[in-house]
Order: sequence, then structure tokens, then C-alpha cells
Amino acid sequence: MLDYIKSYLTSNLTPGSAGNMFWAFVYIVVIFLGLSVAVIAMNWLERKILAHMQVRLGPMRVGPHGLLQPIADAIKLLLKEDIMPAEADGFVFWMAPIFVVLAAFTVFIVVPFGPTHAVTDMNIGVLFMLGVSSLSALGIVMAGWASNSHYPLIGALRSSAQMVSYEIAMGMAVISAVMMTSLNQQGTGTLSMIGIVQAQQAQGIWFIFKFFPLGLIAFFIFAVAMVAETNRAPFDLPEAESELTAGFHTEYSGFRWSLFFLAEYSAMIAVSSIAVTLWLGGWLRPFPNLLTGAKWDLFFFLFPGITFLFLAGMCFYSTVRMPKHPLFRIQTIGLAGFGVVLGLIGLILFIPAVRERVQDIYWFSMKVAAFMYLYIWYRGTFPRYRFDQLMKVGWKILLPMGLGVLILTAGVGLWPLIQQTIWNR
Amino acid sequence: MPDETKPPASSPPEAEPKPTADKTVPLGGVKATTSGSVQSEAKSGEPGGVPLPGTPPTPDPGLAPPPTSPPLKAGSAPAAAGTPTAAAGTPAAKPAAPAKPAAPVPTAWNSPMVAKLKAQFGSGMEALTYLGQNYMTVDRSLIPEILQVLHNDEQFDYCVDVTAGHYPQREKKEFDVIWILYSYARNERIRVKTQIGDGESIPSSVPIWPAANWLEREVYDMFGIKFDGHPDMKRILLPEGWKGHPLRKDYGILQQDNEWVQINLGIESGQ
Amino acid sequence: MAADPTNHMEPVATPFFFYLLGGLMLIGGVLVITRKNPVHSALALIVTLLAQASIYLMLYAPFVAGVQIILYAGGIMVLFLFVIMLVSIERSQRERQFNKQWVVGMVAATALGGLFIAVYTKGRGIFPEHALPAVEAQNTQNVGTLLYGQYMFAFEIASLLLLVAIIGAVVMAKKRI
Amino acid sequence: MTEPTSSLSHLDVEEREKPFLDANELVINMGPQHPATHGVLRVILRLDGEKVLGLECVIGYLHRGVEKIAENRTYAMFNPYVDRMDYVAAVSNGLGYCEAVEKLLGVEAPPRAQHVRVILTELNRLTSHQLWLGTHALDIGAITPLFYTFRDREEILKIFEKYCGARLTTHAFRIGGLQYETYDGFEKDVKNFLTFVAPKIDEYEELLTTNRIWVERTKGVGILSGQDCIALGVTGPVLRASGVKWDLRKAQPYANYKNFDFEIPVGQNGDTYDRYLVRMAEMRQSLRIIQQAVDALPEGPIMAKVPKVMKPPVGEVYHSIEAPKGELGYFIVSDGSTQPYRLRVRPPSFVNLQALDKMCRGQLVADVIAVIGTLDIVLGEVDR
Repeated sequence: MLDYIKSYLTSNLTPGSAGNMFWAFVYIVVIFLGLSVAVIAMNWLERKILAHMQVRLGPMRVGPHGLLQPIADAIKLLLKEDIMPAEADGFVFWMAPIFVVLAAFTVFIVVPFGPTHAVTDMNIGVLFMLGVSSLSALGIVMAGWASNSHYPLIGALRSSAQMVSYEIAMGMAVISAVMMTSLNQQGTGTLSMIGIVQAQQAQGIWFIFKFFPLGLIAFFIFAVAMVAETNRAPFDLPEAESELTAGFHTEYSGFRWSLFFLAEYSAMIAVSSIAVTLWLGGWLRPFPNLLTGAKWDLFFFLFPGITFLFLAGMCFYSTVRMPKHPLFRIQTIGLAGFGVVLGLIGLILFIPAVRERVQDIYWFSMKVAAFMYLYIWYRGTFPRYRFDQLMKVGWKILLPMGLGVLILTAGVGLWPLIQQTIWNR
Repeated sequence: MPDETKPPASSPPEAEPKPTADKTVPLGGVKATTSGSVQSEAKSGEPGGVPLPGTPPTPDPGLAPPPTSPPLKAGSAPAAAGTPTAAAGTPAAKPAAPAKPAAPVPTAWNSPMVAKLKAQFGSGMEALTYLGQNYMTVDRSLIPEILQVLHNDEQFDYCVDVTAGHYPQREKKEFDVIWILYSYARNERIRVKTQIGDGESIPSSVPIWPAANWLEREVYDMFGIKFDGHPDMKRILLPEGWKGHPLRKDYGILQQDNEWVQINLGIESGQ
Repeated sequence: MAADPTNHMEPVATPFFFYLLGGLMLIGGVLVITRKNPVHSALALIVTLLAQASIYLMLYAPFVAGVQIILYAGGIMVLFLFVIMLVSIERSQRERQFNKQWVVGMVAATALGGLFIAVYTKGRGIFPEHALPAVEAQNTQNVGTLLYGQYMFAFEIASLLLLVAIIGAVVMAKKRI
Repeated sequence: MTEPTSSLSHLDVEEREKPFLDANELVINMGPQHPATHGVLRVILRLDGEKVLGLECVIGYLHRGVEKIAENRTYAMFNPYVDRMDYVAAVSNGLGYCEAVEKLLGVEAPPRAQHVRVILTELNRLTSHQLWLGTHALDIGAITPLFYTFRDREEILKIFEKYCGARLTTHAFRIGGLQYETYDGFEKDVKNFLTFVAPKIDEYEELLTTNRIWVERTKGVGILSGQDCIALGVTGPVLRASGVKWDLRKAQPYANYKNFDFEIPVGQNGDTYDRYLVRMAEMRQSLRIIQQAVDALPEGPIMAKVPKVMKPPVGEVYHSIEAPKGELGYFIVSDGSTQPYRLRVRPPSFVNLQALDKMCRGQLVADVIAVIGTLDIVLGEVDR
């Protein structure tokens, strides 16, 4: 048994590919927990960042700087009365949030946090991610219908129409990126998430910069479509507060509502992961081919630890600035303790054995986090599209653009071959 | 045309109150100012004690008021006597009460428009001005036509307000219905008033000014005056099914439709 | 590495998963036709489709599985539900659920059953004794090569059909173009 | 009395309308509890998909019978009540009421009072427009401007609070002038505020004016032509955005607006975007007026001689002012007693709201939200 567990450590495959059930299970648990923590952190960050964009403080009461606010919220949501409308379709009403959450979490089994850090490496990784995440539209439709109420129904209709529409443009962008993987000597492309990153490594360029500006345009299409796909501002029509109160989850409360919340944020992380994988080099650190050598390796290896130390430093800085009042003593101590924990993590990350294993995850998470920040930024800046405008953007702008990029990518990629054929004739 | 900003020359009382303003004599003691038509009303603050528009020379104030007396409530201003057509009538009233804060008096309003309307509608209407604000009291029977003429020929294209007043003391014609009109082209504001009795209806002005839609509904809601030809004559502020029209004087301030409250709100009383 | 075609995960508890998924498919299929509420029917159909996708996965046909999920479960069923939701549920529940064409149904069922039995008993000759070596890693590429190589003509015919269907739908939906 | 003898329950409007509903229509009840109806407006929408076929407003949920109350209060006692109508522009309400009664009494507020009145009213116009901008943008989905405007509105409310002790329902004016002399540093505060807020208005505009989504959401939405505006009695910025250059402050100047130099911003298309631009420009014009007023603030008494017991002579008067929402008129009938015999408020929001049906027909549900926002209604004033 121990050998079975140990045997994987020397492998250079993902646990799924290596067929190691134990490690696959460990990865699933770790990803599940990590995702939950990420959603909680995201919740706090969104409120804080949005608040600071809007010249206010955001949560400040529960814990130092409101750090415990999401936890308090979670407890509140769990303890809240679970209301089901009398006329609702009980079974479907019950199923819908579970379905959405399942769809949102399932996609993470192929997300490559590193060359070996994924539950499994599927041959159809991208396809799988797009397909399974599109299933959440079903859950939303179910929720809207089962509530037996007008606002959720309209919200569900909007959301399903929106998701189906934007999936097409999204698919075009994805295909053009997948096509780029096949532009090597063997001419063999891949849909595997890990394979795509490795292709970028092998070709020595992130796909966002490949065939400039084609890769950039494809990335742009995806970046717009993914916001629409996750029903976030400025495409948050299904839950447009001012129009449909809360859209498809108007009738949901308590725990069920929190499941929708969880699903929304993990879906955001999931699509960001796709974008990072396809265009931004996945787990690759910046300039993996340009800035090589032991010195540069060390330089980039130090990033995770430095980041955590920086966070710890911010905590200590805030601790110093806390009001000197007995009422704040516990909070001050808590903040200092949090800083110590972060600092310790940072120090641990300097240990060579650890930092080499962790740096892939670090770079991947950083890139995803940048997307998360973009999401928040959008929300703070943009008004909401109207439904017909949303459809117009999806069908009349993004889709033709996507088709064009697809054709151009194929043409540019095959140009040497075509040239050769003509030359040889 | 002149309005409150440019008081017409025919309204001398503009500056009148000032010299006497230092006297804090209650303005209710206005009897002394009257020259001819003495009014014996309204010293009490009770709203019911409104001056009856009827002044002695005009036994039936509601109908086709003789020019000697402005027919409406405002017409019962103390110094309303005097020659009706000439603005000089007002100054004549002044010396009678120099010690009192002489209230301004409605005076006749002369303008080409009024002359034209007079020619068209004859004695059914009377044009007056008070505090620089022009208004005309018209007979109930003229109501749709004169409004139509004002809108079409005189460019009163903006119906500012439609409202009403309740004067239970008047025998037959309990209600005033008042249109406040404004003309963008002339920068002029006038009021058109008419009197109707309880239970009577009056032609709607919605075909003339769509703006009157809700305003007339509110008048119906508050006074129970029905407007014929209104597209959607129903209550607007109070719930449908409410009994009573609250702005009538016989409707107490604490009064409620208890039945409605009990049925719809499930409580004993809204008070 | 991942692209290594020979290295793939050994199947785990194949019979168990096969029977589980097969059972799910059957139950879903039965529910599709027996539920009075069309939304419930559609949900049961989704269960069937997902189970089917999983069986494709077990058969080392991940591309077909992915397409099944994207197109059927994610796309077509959403549109199905879209339409069903707008239909008055009360009215549809009052309508008769089964038509009375027992004879035709029985004949068709018997024929299908006979076909299954025939395949089951004599099928060994038709199908090879052992499954073809499953090459998961090359599956998608193979599908692509076949579609754009050997079956190019059929593929293009199908796409033409779809194009006609799209144009027809647009013509029917738009009152004026 | 002719009473509608129908059923008591007034809530079954759908029931009443059933005959002309066909299967393709969806009736949606928006409000009275709805985040975007700015209070307790209830809008019954008839939809074909998301397209609005027609709508009906149900109002009165906030009806307090202000006009009835007026008949039972003395002139001075009623003064605070007017603040409760348009509670985001309480000062304007007070100005209109005080001037109407002053006109009836034949008194005029002294120049210093007039100046302070103009300053406070224009500040109030700013708060009203700022609140409008924040909530309007929020309705359209931009959540950030709300906080920006509320931050800056706070500064004005601080001035109000310092001046009269109240922030919202200020009751700042008295019949005949002002109750309170300005506090020490009032002029400095106002001047500081002017320099503070001018760049902030640019900031709002930066967020919205050229924002593509904002422009797309508001351009061509809820178009109301100048003719429609006049026919429907719509006033205020909505009228001006439709190209009618009419502002009571210029047309029939009250207070001492005729002494101040300002412009009337006018739109062209009468759509939501123009209404937005007009209000933004109006905020700048308000700053101009305040600047002039505070620079030329005269010394002198703040209260005219007004009898302790106000008994205006028998008569009636209509006086209207340019409130932030449009023409706010008071029609007061006096019977010579201490209480108004009849007091009618001509509320701009009420009349403007009538145009909602016209503006929304053929638009989408999301536009209804935008249009309700752009009309800038306050339900306290609609229902009174």
C-alpha cells in the first residue's frame, strides 16, 4: 500500500493518468478544499476591492478588516431558514443548485495547476471543460422553472439563451488556440489541457502572442465570452438586480442560495483557468525560454515565498495601525496571528524542495487571480448590457470575429506548408 | 402676456400691503374694507366657515354671475365691489380702509384674448385677475368648448393642473373645477374655473391635453367628480373600492373606510 | 508525458460502472416516457444522455463523450427545456400521455427485441472477439482524420443538411426578412 | 356619490384585464417592492417576451393625504409637511410653499433671505440630481457612481445640517424669509464645497458619459419628443432634454433668480442619454448660480414682517417653481382664516410619471427600468 502511494511520487504524470487512485483522491480533496477557500477568499476580496473602488471600506466588523466576514456569512447562510415556494416543483427545485455546483466543480478535475498537478489529464480536456461547464445552464434553467415565478423564469430564459449564444463564440476562440498546438513538426495537436501548455512551452511562446494579433484577438473573444458565460457584470442579466430582483435564484434562500453562489465563483475560476491554460501559458513562469539559467530559475522560484511574506508584511502593517483600544485587542492579535501564519507559509515556500513543487501552482494561481481581479474591476466599472445588445455582441460581433480568427489562424499556420507545396510543384 | 412676474397695471394692490404690514391685525377682520357688498363670514379658522361666494347683489352666484360680483370664492374677497369692468374700481375701495392691511382684490382682466373669448362665449365667462394672476370663471355649459379654444386658438398647450375645491355652503354648485393652463408661446398662465354640483359630471379634457389624465383621476378620487369621456375613470391614489372622497369638506381628517381597512389589511383600524 | 499514447489509466471496476450507467440510462429512458410533466421528462433524458456519455468514456471514446455532453446535454437539452418551460404545464398535463397504437408499438418492440437477441446470440461472429486496442490519446485525432478523410463526402452532406435546416428555421421564425 | 361598487380587493388587476390578454402576453407585476422602482411604485407590465406592450402604474401606496392635512393646519404648521413630499428635494418644496404663501400674504422676503434661499435650493437641486444619478446608474447596472454621488451629496447635507439642523427634511425656510441667520463660516463652507464638487462632477461624467455600454443603454431609449412632453405636461429636465428650452427660473423668475446668470441646458433627442446630459449640465449651472449667489450675499434682515398669526386675505394663488424634477406648483385657496381652505400641490413627479407608458411602449423590460430612473420620480411626491 505504502509502495503504491510512494510509487506515484516519482512519476511525472497526473494521478489520473498514472492510475493512482489514492493520489487522485487526495488531489480531488485538495482541489475541493482549495476551491472552497478560494471562493471564500474571493468573496472577501471582491467586497473589499469593490468597496475601495467605490470610496468605502467594505466589511470591517467581523474580524480584522472583515477577514472573518465570509465565514460569518457562511454560518448565517447555513443557519437560515430554507424556504421553498409552495407552488414550486419540489424535486427540480432541490436538484437545481446541486446540479449547478456539480457542474462547476467537476470541471476542475482537468484543470492543470502544474504538469503533474491535476486530477487527471484527459485527452479532451478543453472539450470536457466547456461541455461540463455548459451543463450549469441546465441547472439555472431548472432553478428558474422550478421556482414557479415570473422573475426566475425570465432570468433562466435569459441565462440559458446567453450561455448557449456565447458558447459558440467561445468555442471558436478555443478552437483557434487548439489549432495553434498542432503547428509543430509532427502536426499533432491536442485538446488536453496539459498538452496545450506543453505545446506553448515547446513552441516557446504563449498563444496570446502567437501570430500577433490573432492570438490576442482570440483571447479577447474568450475573455469577453467567459464573462458572459459566468453571468457576471456587465453581462449579469440573468441576475440583474434592478430588473429581475435576483434572477433565477430569486426564490432561493439559505444553503441552496449559497450553493449557487459557490457555483458562480467556481465557474469564474474555471473559465479563467481555461483562459490561462489556453493563452497565458498555464503554469509556466514568465519567460521560461528566454530567461533561463540557474540564476533566473532561482529568481522566479523565490516569487511564491516573497508573495506570502509581502502579505504577512501587510498584515503586520495593519496590525500596527489598528486602534489602540481594549475593544480591538482580540482583532489586533488575530491579525498579527494571521500575519505570522502567512509569514511562516512564506518561509516554508523558500525551502528548495517545496518551492520547486509549488511554483507551478503559484504561477497558475497568480494568473487566475489576475482574471478574478478583472472580474471585480468590470463589476465596478460597467453598467449592464440590455438583452438585445448582449445578443448583438454575442452573435454579430464576437461570432464573426471568432470565425475570422479561426480561418486566419489556420491560414497563417498552414502558410509554410502551402508555400512548400506550391514551391515544390 | 403679463403674469405674476409682470403684474398688469390693472392690479394696483401689489404694493398696497407693505405700508400697513406692521400692523399685525388679524387679517380676518376684513369686513371694514368692504365698501358695498358686506360679507358676514369667516372669521373663524374653521374651514367650513368659508365665505359663501354669494354676495348680496348676486343671489345665485353659481350660474352666470352678473358682472358686479366675481362669482367664485375668490370673488368674495372683501373689496370686490366697485365698478366691475374698470380697474379704477379697486382704488376706489382703498380709502375705505386705510388702517387695515387692505387685501388685494380681483379685478377685471382685460386683454385681447379675453375680448375675443367674450365675443365668442358671451356672458358665460368672466375674466379676472388677482395678485397678477389671471383667471376666468366660466359657465359649466361652456367647458369643453372654451378649453378647446384655449388650446387650439390661444396656444395654451400645457395643462399644468386640474384640480377642484369643495364648497358645501353653496346650494347647488358645490364644486369648483379648476384648470391651470400655461402657454409656452406666450409665457402666460391662466386658470379656468367652473362650478358643478354634487353628482354631476363634467366633460373630460383628456382629449385636449393628455396630461389631464391622471389629474382628472385624482380629482375623481379626492372629490368624486366624474369626467365624461375620460379613458380610465377610476381611483388613482386611494385603492379601488374605498368609500368616500377625502378632500370633500364633510370627510373628516381622521375618517377612514374602516370596512376596507378591515377586509384588506386585516386590522381593526388604520388609526 | 501526457501525450504518450501507450500509457493510460487501467479501467477500474468496469462491470460495476457499466451496469450502473446502463441502469441509469434505462431508468432515465423509462422516466422520459412515463413522466406526465414534460420538464421532468426532459431532466430524465438528460440523465440518460449523461450516462451515455460516461459509457462512451469507458469505451475510450472521449471525443464522442465530450461532444455528447456539449451538444446534447449542454446545448440541445437547454433549448428543449427552453421551449418546454414556455408551454403551459397545466395544459400539457391534462393531455393524454400515450396514444393507443398498441399494435404498431408491439410490432416494433418485438422486432427490436428480436434484433437484440439475434445479435446477442449470434453476434460473436459479427463483432471481433476482443475489443480493439483502445488508443485514448489518439481518439480525437482519429475521429478527425476519418471525418475529413474517408468520410469527407458524408460529412459535407450532413453539414449541408444542417445549413438547410438553419436557413429553414430562420425563414420560418422571421416574419419578414 | 358614485362609488365603484365592484369588489373590494383592488389587487386583482390581472383579473380585471383578462379579457384582452391573450396567451402570448405575460403580465408581470413590478413592484411595489422592487429594487428599481424607487420606492413603492407598482408597474403592471404587459409583455410579449421581453417587449413591453403596455404598462399601467399603480400608485398611492405612500399616500398620506398631504392636501387634506394642509386644510387642517395653519400656514406655518403646514410648512414642514411639504418637505415630506419630495424628500430628496425638501428645500425646493419649502421654497415653493413659502413663496406661494408669501404671495398670498403680500409680503416679500428680504434680499439676504432670497440669496440664502437660492443657495440652499440650488444645493438641494445638486443633491437631488446626485441621488438621481446614483440610483439611475445603479438601475442600469453601474454600481460605482452611486457611492461617488453619495459621498459628495454628504457634503451638501452637512451644510444643511449645520444651517438648520436637519439633513433631509430640512424645513429651512419660513414664510416671509428665514428662521435662522446663516452660521459662521457658511459662505466659506459653500465656497469650499463648490471647489470640491466641480471636479467630482467631471468624475461622474468620466465614468459614464463615454462609457460604451452606458451610451448603448441610454441612447434612443424612452424617447419623448418635445410635442409629447408638452401634451403630457412633462416638465423639468425631461422637457428640456426634448429640446424645449423652458425653465421656470428663466421663464417666470421667482425668488431672485433673475439676478443670476445661468443657462438652460437643452437636449435634442429626448432620450435617456440626453436627459442624463441635461441633468449633468444642470448640476454645473447650479454651481454657477451658487457661486454668484454666495459671492453677492447681501447683508440685511432675513425675515420680512409677517404677522404672528397668518391670515391671508380671501383669495387664491397659484405659484410654481422649478423644482429639480419639474414644475412644482402650489395652488392655495384662502378663506381668510388661519388655515388654507384648499391647498393643492402640483407635483412634478406625478405628472411626469404619466409619460412612462408612452416612453416604454415597444421597449424592453430593461428599458423600463432605465426610463423609470430617468424620469427621476420620488414616490413621496407622486403619492403625497
